[in-house]
Amino acid sequence: MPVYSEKVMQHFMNPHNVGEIENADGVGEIGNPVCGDMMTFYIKVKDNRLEDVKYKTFGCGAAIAVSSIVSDMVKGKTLEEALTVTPAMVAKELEGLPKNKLHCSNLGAQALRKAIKNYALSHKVDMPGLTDTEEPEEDEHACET
Amino acid sequence: MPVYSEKVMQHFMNPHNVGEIENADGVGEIGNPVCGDMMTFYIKVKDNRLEDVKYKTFGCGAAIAVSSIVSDMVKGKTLEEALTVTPAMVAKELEGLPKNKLHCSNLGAQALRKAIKNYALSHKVDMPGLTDTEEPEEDEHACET
Amino acid sequence: MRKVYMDNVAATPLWPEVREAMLPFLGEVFGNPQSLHAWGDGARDALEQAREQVAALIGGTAEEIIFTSSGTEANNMAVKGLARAKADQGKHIVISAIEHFSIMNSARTLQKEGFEVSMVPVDGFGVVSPDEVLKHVRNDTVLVSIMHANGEVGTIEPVAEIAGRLGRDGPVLHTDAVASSGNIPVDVRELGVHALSLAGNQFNGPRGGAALWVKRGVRMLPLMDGGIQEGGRRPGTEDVPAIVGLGKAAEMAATTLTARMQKLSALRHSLIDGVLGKVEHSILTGHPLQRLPGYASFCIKFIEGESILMLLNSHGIAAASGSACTSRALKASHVLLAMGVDHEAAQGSMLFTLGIDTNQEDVDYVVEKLPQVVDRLRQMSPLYSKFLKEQRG
Amino acid sequence: MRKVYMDNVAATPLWPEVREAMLPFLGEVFGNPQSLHAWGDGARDALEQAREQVAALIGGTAEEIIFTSSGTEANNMAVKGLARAKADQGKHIVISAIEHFSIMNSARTLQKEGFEVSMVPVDGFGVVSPDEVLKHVRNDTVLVSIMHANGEVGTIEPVAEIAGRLGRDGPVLHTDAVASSGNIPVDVRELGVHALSLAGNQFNGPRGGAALWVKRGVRMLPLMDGGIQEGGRRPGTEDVPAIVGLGKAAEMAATTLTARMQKLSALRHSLIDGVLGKVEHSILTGHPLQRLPGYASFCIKFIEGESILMLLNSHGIAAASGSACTSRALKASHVLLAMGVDHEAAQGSMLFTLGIDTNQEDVDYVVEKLPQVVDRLRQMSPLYSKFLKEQRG
Ligand SMILES: Cc1ncc(COP(=O)(O)O)c(C=O)c1O
Ligand SMILES: Cc1ncc(COP(=O)(O)O)c(C=O)c1O
Repeated sequence: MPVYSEKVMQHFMNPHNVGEIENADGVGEIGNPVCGDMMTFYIKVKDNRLEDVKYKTFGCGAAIAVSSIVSDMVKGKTLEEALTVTPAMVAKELEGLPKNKLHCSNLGAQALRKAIKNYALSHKVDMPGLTDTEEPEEDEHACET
Repeated sequence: MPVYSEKVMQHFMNPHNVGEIENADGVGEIGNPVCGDMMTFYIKVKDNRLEDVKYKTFGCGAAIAVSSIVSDMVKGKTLEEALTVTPAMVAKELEGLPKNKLHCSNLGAQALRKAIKNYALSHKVDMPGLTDTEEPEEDEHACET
Repeated sequence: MRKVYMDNVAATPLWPEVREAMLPFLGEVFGNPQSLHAWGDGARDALEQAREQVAALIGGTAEEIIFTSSGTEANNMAVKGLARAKADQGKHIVISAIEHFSIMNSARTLQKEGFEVSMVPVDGFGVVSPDEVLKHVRNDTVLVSIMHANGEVGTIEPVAEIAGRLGRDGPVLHTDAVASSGNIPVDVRELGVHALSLAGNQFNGPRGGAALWVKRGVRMLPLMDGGIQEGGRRPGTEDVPAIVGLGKAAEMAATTLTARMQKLSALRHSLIDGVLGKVEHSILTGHPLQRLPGYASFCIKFIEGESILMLLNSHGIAAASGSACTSRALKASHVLLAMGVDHEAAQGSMLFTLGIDTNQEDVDYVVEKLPQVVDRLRQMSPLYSKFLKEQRG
Repeated sequence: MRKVYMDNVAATPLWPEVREAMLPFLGEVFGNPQSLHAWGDGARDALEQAREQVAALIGGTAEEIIFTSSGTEANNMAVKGLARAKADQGKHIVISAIEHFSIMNSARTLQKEGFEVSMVPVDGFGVVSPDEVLKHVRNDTVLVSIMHANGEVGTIEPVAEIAGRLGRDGPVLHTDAVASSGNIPVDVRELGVHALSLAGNQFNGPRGGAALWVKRGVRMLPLMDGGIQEGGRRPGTEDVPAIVGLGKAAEMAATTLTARMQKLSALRHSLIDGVLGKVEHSILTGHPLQRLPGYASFCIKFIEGESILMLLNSHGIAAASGSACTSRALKASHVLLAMGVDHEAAQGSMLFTLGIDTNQEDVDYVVEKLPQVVDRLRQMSPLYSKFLKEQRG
């Protein structure tokens, strides 16, 4: 195994909230199969809260565990709270990630952010710092083909 | 051990004819301690025969075994017979020598030749091919300091 | 839980006989082969016996064997040492696009030294065609290095044909036979090569025991400088236990070769049939017939290799993958890409390498578990759901 | 017949604990540390534990350890890799006149690449003076390599002082601690070096397990090209059994160091006193005090080393010599010559290296047998008879 923490292994072996949400309020997709990792996050929003979060993930053990922990971390949170989740927080929550897998924690946070942005734009919700900015380019470490 | 034949080991462990001859009829010295090998051969000549042959040797196992076998090979022989001993014959008689020790067989034959020449010159014995020629330079492989 | 080890390309268990042969050299027989005393004698005799055994495996002579610490070292020594020794005659070398990194990156180092490197492409089965090799050879080509068998897909290359085409006056020909030696017949004279690398750990010998065979009379500069061991071509105190193990493994490999090849080919067929039959959207990689007996390699679409390996591991199964995520450098296998496999499919590459302990139950177990693992990962794969939607719609 | 092994510089017997630690890795725990499954996990854990153990022996950190196959490889990697990495800043390196061939000849290879090499002389005890080193350092000096202890006479060099004199902004400083590590205290921080070579087979660990410590942040080009093992700095499948043995030996060496040094120093004193007292016209070589605990080295006049070794062997005694005849190249030890020993005396060089199993009876036995051997050879030495005649006359 890559030197994954027990927490990573738990989430990999039993990922929470896997799936798609039909008629999701927001969808965020990030990554690229060419690079080895790809995540699609689905959110259901009610009263400015993430009522439901689901995802589908193609990728390594870390990518799957990151998706699972991110979904846990933000479910039930307000959108603003959810947006404060950083890659570092994700990695910490997983009790660390191997150095060459750190980019997976970026992907998780970015996919969620994209889903929220997608919701905000499609539901015409103004979210300063999100709807008025360009998304940063996708993390490049994942893909050096 | 260097990969010495049993015959070499026998002669090394029990070298024949070691010693000096007082008032030798001929003495031949070859080699150089700087190079690691040095032999002095002493001969006693009677009726053109090598009545006695002795030597002292400084050097490796092969040098000592070569001295011993050469003394065996020529003792009792006529001077002319003794001069026909070649390094190849010496090596063969010893059941072979490691490649990097072959120069020792040259030293043995050369030291004996020198002793016979020394005898011939000092006793004014004409030996064509020996007393009328320069000695070849000492074998150089022994010494590449 | 059942334990099924199918990663013999990464590591092989020692033959019990090899282990037995090595043990005295970790005990009383600890001398240095260069020493002038009884302890040295014991070590030297063992070293020279191993040299004979290795030479016998590949049809060379003992004096032509140089012991090294690994296949990587043998390959570095060959590529750099053979090319540098001829640098005055030309500065061009030819390798294939699917060589091991130890060849690829050695070539890259030569490039920095002013050599030009031509890379021969392969076909979809990973085969290097002799015609293609010939096309790349020039007047100033001093070295051609084409592997004997590939370690990622198992394809066996037509090295003897290449040698024939290069001819007597052609450039020096080296072959990396690390994956093949001990596993299929390897004969340096039949192959017609000038140098050949092999490693004991690919045929149930120990790590640390590998060798480069260099044909008598072929000049090579050493990779390391030091004392006079291995005739000055590979200095450093000889790793006698490992070399003894390599020698014994060579002997074992030679005597068991035919039976082992038959057994492994049959098991491999069974595994390939099982996987292709039970796992939809999976393909065999490498040549269907010209392949190492124990190599079963696939690309499994819509999912990624590391997660497959992790779930297989949870079922007690060991295998390997050439996906980007399983490599430290996060790059998909250059071998698969050179064969024309697309990046996405390469992520789902799986390599099962069967070994001396593999049996039919192991194969059946993998054929049972792999589809479950694939299903589970496809259930969470966004690529798979897209594919299904596209199919439906 | 009694068997007395006093050639620990050439080979050391494994500590039984080291052997025990290695055995599982020749058996069930055969995985490849890079593999993504349980077999790989076992191997990787062992590898990383060994890294910690080796780091602990020399006061480094685990990430700074690069495993190699031999002291020779570590030295090649250091000299070539460190100098080449700085070639753009200068092409001058400094070594001492008594370095091991793996350093000497690596420097010669650099010379062919356009580097200049300065050789620092030593004094009659084989000591490299810091002043002399400083004299040779120039603005374009990129590497200084001075051994920690010499393997032929046991002299310990003032490496910490040299480091101090070179200062913080000086060139990269490497030390070959192959002979010293595990045998005397070695602490990379106290020594103040940037890189250090060590080898397990010098302290009752296995062949095939050696290491180069490179201080964090110091750049070095690799010697071999290949995969990603050892962070890409030393590719090739890791020799896990040997590395595990090296780790355990490092641990054993650390815990037994003080007691071992005391015991060996006492035995060595006894041997030196015995030999010098009983063998006329013999001298001690190397430094009388600043020497490795188990090293007793002499020149015995009028006779030659190989024949001494052969006769000692017939009494069951194993030792070594630096005579021309004992070397394949037929050259007398460059170390002795650099110390000012004349060629003739160098032919009679003898090195007894005591080890963990040596006891007082062994020493007594050597002190009894050596004079007999010397006498016998002097009886047939033309040099000795000349000497006697000159003395008389
Ligand atoms: C074809 C080939 N060459 C070279 C090597 C390198 O061998 P090692 O890692 O033992 O140095 C391998 C390893 O699997 C291989 O498959
Ligand atoms: C000081 C020193 N450096 C390097 C070496 C080389 O070690 P190895 O032959 O194990 O590669 C030795 C061997 O005795 C040595 O004494």
